[in-house]
Amino acid sequence: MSLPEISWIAIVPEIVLSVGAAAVLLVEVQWKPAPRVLGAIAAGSVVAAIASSVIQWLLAGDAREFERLGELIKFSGLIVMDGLAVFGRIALLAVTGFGLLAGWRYIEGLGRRAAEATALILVATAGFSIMVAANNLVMTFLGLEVGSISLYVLAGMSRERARSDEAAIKYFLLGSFASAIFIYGVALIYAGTGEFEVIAIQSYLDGFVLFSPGVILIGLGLVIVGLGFKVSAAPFHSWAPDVYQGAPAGVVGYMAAVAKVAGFVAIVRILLTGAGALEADWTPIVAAIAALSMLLGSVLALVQSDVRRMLAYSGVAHAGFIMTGVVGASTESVLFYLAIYSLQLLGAFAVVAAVSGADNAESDLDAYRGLARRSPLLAGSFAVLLLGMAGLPVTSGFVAKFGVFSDAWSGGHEWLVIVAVVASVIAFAFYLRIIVVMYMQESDATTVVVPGTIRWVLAAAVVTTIIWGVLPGSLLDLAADALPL
Amino acid sequence: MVDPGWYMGLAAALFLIGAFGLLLRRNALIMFMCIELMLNAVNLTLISAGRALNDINGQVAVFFILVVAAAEVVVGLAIIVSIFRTRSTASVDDLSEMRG
Amino acid sequence: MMIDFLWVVIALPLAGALFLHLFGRFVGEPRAGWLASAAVGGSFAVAVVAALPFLAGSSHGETVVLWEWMPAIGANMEILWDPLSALMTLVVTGVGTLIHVFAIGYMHGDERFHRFFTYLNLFAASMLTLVLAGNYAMLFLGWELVGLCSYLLVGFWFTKAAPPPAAKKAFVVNRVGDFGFMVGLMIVFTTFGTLSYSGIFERAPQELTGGLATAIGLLFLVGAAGKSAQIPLYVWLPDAMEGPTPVSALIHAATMVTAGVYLISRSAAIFELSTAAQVTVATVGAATALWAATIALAQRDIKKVLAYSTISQLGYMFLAVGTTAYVAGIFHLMTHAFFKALLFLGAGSVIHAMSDTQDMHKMGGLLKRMPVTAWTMAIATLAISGIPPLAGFWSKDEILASAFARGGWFSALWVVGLVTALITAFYMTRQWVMVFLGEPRWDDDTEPHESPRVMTLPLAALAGLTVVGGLVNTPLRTTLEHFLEPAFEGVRLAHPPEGLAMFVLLAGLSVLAGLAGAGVAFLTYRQPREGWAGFERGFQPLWGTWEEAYRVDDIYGRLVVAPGRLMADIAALADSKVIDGAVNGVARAVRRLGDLARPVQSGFVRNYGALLLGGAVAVVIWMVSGS
Amino acid sequence: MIEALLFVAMGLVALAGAVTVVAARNPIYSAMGLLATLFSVAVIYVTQLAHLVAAVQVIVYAGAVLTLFLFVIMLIGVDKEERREESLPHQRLIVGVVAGAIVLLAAGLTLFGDFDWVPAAAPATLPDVTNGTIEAVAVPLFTDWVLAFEATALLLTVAAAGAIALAHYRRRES
Amino acid sequence: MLTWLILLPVVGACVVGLLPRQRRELQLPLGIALSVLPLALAGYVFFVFEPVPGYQFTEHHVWYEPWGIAWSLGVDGISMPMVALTTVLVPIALAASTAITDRTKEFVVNTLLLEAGMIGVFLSLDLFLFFVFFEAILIPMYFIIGIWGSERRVYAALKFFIYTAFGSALMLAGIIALAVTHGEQTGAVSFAISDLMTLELGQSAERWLFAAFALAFAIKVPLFPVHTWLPDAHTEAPTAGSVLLAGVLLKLGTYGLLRFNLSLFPEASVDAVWIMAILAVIGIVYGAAVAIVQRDLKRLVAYSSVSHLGFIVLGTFALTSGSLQGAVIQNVNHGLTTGGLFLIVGMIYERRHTKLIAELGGLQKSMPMLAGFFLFMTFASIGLPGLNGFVGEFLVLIGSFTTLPVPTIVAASGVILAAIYLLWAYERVFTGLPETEENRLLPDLSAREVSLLAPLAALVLVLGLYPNVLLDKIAPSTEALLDHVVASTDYQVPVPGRLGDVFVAGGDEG
Repeated sequence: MSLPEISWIAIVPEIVLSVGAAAVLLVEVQWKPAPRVLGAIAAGSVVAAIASSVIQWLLAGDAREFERLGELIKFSGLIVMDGLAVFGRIALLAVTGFGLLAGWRYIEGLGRRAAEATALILVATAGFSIMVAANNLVMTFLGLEVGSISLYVLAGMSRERARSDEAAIKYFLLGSFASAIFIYGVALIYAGTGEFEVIAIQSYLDGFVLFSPGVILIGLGLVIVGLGFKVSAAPFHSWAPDVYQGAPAGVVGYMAAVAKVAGFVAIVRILLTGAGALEADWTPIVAAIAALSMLLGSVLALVQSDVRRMLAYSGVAHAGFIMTGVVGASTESVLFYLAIYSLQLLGAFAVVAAVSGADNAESDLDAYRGLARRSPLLAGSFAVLLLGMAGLPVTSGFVAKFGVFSDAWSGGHEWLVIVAVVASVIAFAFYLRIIVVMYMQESDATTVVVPGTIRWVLAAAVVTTIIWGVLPGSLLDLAADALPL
Repeated sequence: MVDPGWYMGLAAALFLIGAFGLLLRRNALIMFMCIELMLNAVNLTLISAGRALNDINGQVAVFFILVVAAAEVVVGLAIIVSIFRTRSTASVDDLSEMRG
Repeated sequence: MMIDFLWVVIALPLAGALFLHLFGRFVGEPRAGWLASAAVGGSFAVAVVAALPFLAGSSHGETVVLWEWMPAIGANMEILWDPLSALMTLVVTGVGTLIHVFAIGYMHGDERFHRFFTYLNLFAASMLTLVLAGNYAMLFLGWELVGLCSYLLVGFWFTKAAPPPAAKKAFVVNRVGDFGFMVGLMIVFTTFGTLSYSGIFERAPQELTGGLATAIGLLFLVGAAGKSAQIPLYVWLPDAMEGPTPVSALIHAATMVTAGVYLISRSAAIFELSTAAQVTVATVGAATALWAATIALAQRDIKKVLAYSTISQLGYMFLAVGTTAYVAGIFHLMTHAFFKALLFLGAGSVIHAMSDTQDMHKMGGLLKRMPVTAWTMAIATLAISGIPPLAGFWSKDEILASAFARGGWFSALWVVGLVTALITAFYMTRQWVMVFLGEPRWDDDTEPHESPRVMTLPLAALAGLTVVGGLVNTPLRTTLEHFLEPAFEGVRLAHPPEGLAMFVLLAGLSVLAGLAGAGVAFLTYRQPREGWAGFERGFQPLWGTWEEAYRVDDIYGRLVVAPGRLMADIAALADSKVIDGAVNGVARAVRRLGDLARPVQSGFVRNYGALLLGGAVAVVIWMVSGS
Repeated sequence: MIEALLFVAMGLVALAGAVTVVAARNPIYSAMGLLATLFSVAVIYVTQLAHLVAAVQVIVYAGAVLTLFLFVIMLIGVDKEERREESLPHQRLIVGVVAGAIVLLAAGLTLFGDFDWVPAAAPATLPDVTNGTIEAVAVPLFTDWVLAFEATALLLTVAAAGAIALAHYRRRES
Repeated sequence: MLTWLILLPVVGACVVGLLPRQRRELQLPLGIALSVLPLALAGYVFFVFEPVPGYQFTEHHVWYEPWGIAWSLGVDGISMPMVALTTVLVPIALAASTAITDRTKEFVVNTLLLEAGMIGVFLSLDLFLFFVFFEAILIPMYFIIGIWGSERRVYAALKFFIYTAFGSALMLAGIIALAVTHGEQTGAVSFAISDLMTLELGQSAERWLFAAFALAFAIKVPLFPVHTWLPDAHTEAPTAGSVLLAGVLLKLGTYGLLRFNLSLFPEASVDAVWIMAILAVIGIVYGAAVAIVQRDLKRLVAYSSVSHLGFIVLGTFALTSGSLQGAVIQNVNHGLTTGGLFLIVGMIYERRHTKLIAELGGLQKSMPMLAGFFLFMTFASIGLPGLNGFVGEFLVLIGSFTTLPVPTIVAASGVILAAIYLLWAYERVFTGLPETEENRLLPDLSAREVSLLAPLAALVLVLGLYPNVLLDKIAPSTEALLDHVVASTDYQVPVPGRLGDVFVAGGDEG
């Protein structure tokens, strides 16, 4: 009987996060400390996880350089430590760090339940972190579920808001449904190929000639649906607006961003690597989903009067844009887009959290009236982030859009690019609407109190939005190196 | 022996019944049960495929799905209970305040 | 040699204008006027000196480039100094100086006195640019600038109701002419690749086809008709009388309006190639002469009479240049400048005296009150009536004789000219008699008085010119023709018929016409009011039509302005409703789409589930249908 | 032959149970239907030689999960019978259309599609390795799949922490 | 050097942005002072600029190698006048903004950023970089209109943004297509204009790309029938916004047509000559016709822009040396005159708080100096020779006639209409006696205002009388552009003296 293959370095970040989560829970039980202590523990574990991930990045780079790619397959093929995984992981950890900062006022406000919230966030990140690294589809499913279930709970944790319940149950029911569809797809792929591992599926598909791929195609389709749900691509997006609106403002940004990052990394891995041979089969579907997402998201965002719903629909549109990159079969542009978009999304929701205030009030557009006069910096940051999401030049959003567009174009999907540019123009309208409300309307409401933690998030989001808009090379190089095995 | 296709066909039927149940029932509890049905169908598919493929991994995967199902049930029921406490309803149709 | 300094001719009044524009307010009332007069007078002096070589016959004209302007189309700032431009320069500066001086008296007390002289000086500079230009682009520069000055000066009294629209009308109608002129220039450029006179005229005989020459000629005629108030574009000139009278004298009688004649004369080399163009020009001229003369017959406003008379006289000049009797045309241009300026200034003097009344029915018997004005105007009236030996006789007669000599269709035009001469004599005499003779009809509070010397002296000077001006070109001594000949090198000039007998015959006829007209008018209007009023009634309804100037303004209003306005309104409506409506419609449609899609997000989780499953099934179907 | 009989019998029971879950008015009946399905599927597992999984199915699902369901059903009231008429606009229509599409898809695949559930190359005879004994399952579970096994720890942590978090708040409130 | 030209305004914006909020009185003066720096630098560039074809002062820094994008700058005879115009107008626009007392700092910052963007557009030699600037300037302009505009500012700002963004979005697709094609043909993706000019595009691809670019620029110009954003934007924008909008932003469209459509898609350009010419001519006549009946003075001037810009497009596509030179210089001319007109309308608005012609009247009595400047700019706009408007218009008309006789004749009628709408407006606003008390007591221009208008007026005069200061530098570049078009197509520039051929050819085409 062979001993299990253990590769500690491959799972250090997850271990650190899990230990952090456990520590938070235990410390809380034992000492009931001030929330600050819990925050410190969480922050420490995130930082440590990032540090270890950086080491993983270097190792992955080395392995690629010296062509020892086989070494990156860990735990008998359950997970891999390739550039894609580590890039995704670092993005997730960054999102987590900023997400904790952005939501800290909310978490503190939970009182004794702060520990659970913090622990859930850490564990959710660990789960998604497994998901991005998973090579085995069952592993993907496990990571997905760990993360998703945590998010269901986070969505329902709000103290004051009845809508939180609604968000939680909707998210939970639809999420479970989508998970079931996803795992059924995995099962069908297994039935068709006899493999759970992406790499193995890839070599199977590359090699087969005899067997009709019907069951594999159905399986793949269901997997796309399941993951499409997680990244809120149309027509699997319907949970997103309600959940974004109902869930506590403090953690919505985190919830939205991690799910997108992990979901897209999984999509990239499964579609581009595993099912690369079936590209001709899945490309039209993904392209259709992308087009539908962009148009539907943009058009629906246009008619919203709640900022969170608007951001949710804009998220649908962004899912479409990223899908466009997937159609273009480019990890580089997808990852770049993911990285900058998740930061912008976090920043935007940090603003929402700040405006909603500690009492987690509604996020109606009216609440933003005259914000530029009341809190110029907050409004300015929001404006930059919105323009970034809109994809205007000098922001990273433009570079990201440009990347996915040109990849899709060179992939021969010209029509999709045309749809995308039209959709992005429609999208301008609603981003600008928020700016209109903030800058061009007046209100006698009072200044918004912006907690220091949110300031940090905003600073980071704004600075990266502009830096990577002007000098995208640094991040693009990293994204270009983040190749799947 | 019975062709694995039959087993999988049965699984597919169960999956679809579960899926349609989810769409047709408004009681959150029953909707959960439908999800359990769907997961069971997945398990059946895996077992049958594993047998047909002469591969033990199918059975191993089932274990994990069982665990996921259990965890989902725990959290899901917690959510239902907490909603029921405040609203005295288990009908998801009543939870439709957010729309558009 | 001299030509290198010729820019001074333009620069002097320009500098005057600039100086007065900036510092006029500090210069004060009379001084500003003297300064301006001195500037134009200086130009005159320079021009005289510079023109001496032509008299001596030692020069045929030369060109000097001042600086490059639009080299791509061969348009530079260049001065052409030849006898034609020299003569024009002398007329402009000479008459201009006198009018400047007159204006010092006339504009006395106006609060924008210095501004008036700014504009006058600017006008002088512009007009000189026009006549000194060495290419069509620069001519066009002057052409438009005089239009600008006309606009500024007609609208000088901007607080009154009438002048601003009149100014605008003048400019816009001129623009219509300019449009034709510009198209003509486009053809010229396309044909020759340059707009420079020297390049064009030398090559025209070889490179220009008859058809193109006709096209260019007719288009130039459109431009000239605008500037020189010929049919059908003359309507602005009567309105332009809203400007101060010195302006009418300078711009709308002596100089600017003759620019069209100058243009055609300058382009003689092109017209030379197209008989059709010549005939058209001559016909337009003759028709305008008669048409305007009839209108002038019945006018009551002293300046309106002169305005229509100017149009009519310009018609003569067109007739002349159309007949290719360029020298005669230019000659008449010059003499007309003298006597018409004199008439206008005289009218100004009268208006001044009558406290701004212009209605001749309210005048009468002014001879005693203002003798200088009266007698000088009498000279001018006789001159325009073609009574020898005054200037008008010589020039008009040369035109008519040339037309007669050309024969054919031109003979018919000669008849028209002759009839016009009769009418001209009639209405001019009518005017003089109505104003200066008969019983006083003025309002009680008016105290007519002779104008100050600063006004009467220019009158006298002009009267002198009117008397002797014609002698520069008589059948006996064709000094002017010799002088101008170098400017029309290569052009076949039309001449009056040879021989003294023919001259006597033709001159006799026209003098007879003039005397007849003048005599009838004198006898009619010497009577008291009832007498001539009855005479006028006798011609009803014709007289009424004339008095209303054939209601041409009305017709234009209905045929051109109203439809144009309607089109603009329709365009504006279409712009906001159709074109912009489509834009906003698209925006609304997108929003509408959003509203339509909203119900899909119904809020019911089971609907979402159905959407999810439906999407999944669609994906699966699509997936397998591909394989 | 026995396998075929068992498949038919248990398959029918499973389907009946599933339909009961969906169709029953009373949640208790639904739970019982689910129980029937779980049991019959467990039997099918046995015929597929997945003994351990079958046992776990009965113990975990039928034992623990269903009990939990029943517990909650009791907690929120058994007597609440659900009205059966559809309250949502278009829901049944959509479901009908989707179902129709699935039927068409299935029919199309069976009749015209070049479709098979498993690779035709699959071996016909079954060696012991798929014999789902405890050992046969446990060896891969604790070697190749060890990380997944560990990951389930996270899942359980989430479940526990989540349940506490949700319940905790209600306690404070009441 | 050129990098600094772009960076100086950005630095200026940062400096102003960092001013403490309390030092309100410093913000605008400092902004003006800082905006003079780029002017000085541009002046240096202008005087050192050699009148030869090709780009000068070029700079090239790789931006992101794998994408083939570069920070690539240069200036030639076509862009140099535009840069100069921009740097001239910005200080004036800023100095004209003393009426802006609310959020002055933000205003100055936005204006300076706008300047950087505009200069960037003109200097970019890399399509990607160009697009970045082209699109980026929408943002500050959007804020300028939306925050400091008048009543319907939000509508106007949104319309401006979305409309122009729509056009440029399709152009983005076109840019990507070009770069990808370059990658396919040479193996290396490149966005450099010089590289892309050598591409072998198929006929249909070239036409599509031409259309994508042309649409973007046509909206910007704006060409009939995609012009309707302009009256709204112009009317609602604050004075400085209108000045820069009319003065520079519209020129991005005409500049783009010259720089990109002609040089990248010469074949398609030659094929599209008639379409573009007809649209331009419709714009000329139609814009003028609509302008005649406008009730709002600013709107009237806005529509006059539609009309005037038509001349530039006509000149661009007439493809003769005269018309191209005319198009380029007319860019500058229109910027100066219309900028001046907007300044003056703004000054009226500041005093009288209305732009409606009906509420004004007799203003020459109370404000003779203002009236004088208005009339001056009006005549420059009408195309009075001796002033700058004429030079461009005349060059365009004379030059265009050779190749496009009929459209040019129709276009020439625009000079009549221009006289009608502008002089009629002048008549209604300035002449007569002021009827209301408000109109009677308006103060005339202050020394500050005169100092804003005087430089413009001086430039108008200088360019009118001695346009060679610009034409000298423009001509080599337009000639090179024309040579490029001739070399890459079977188009021949007509030789003078062959008018008969032109008419025949024109007749066939039309």
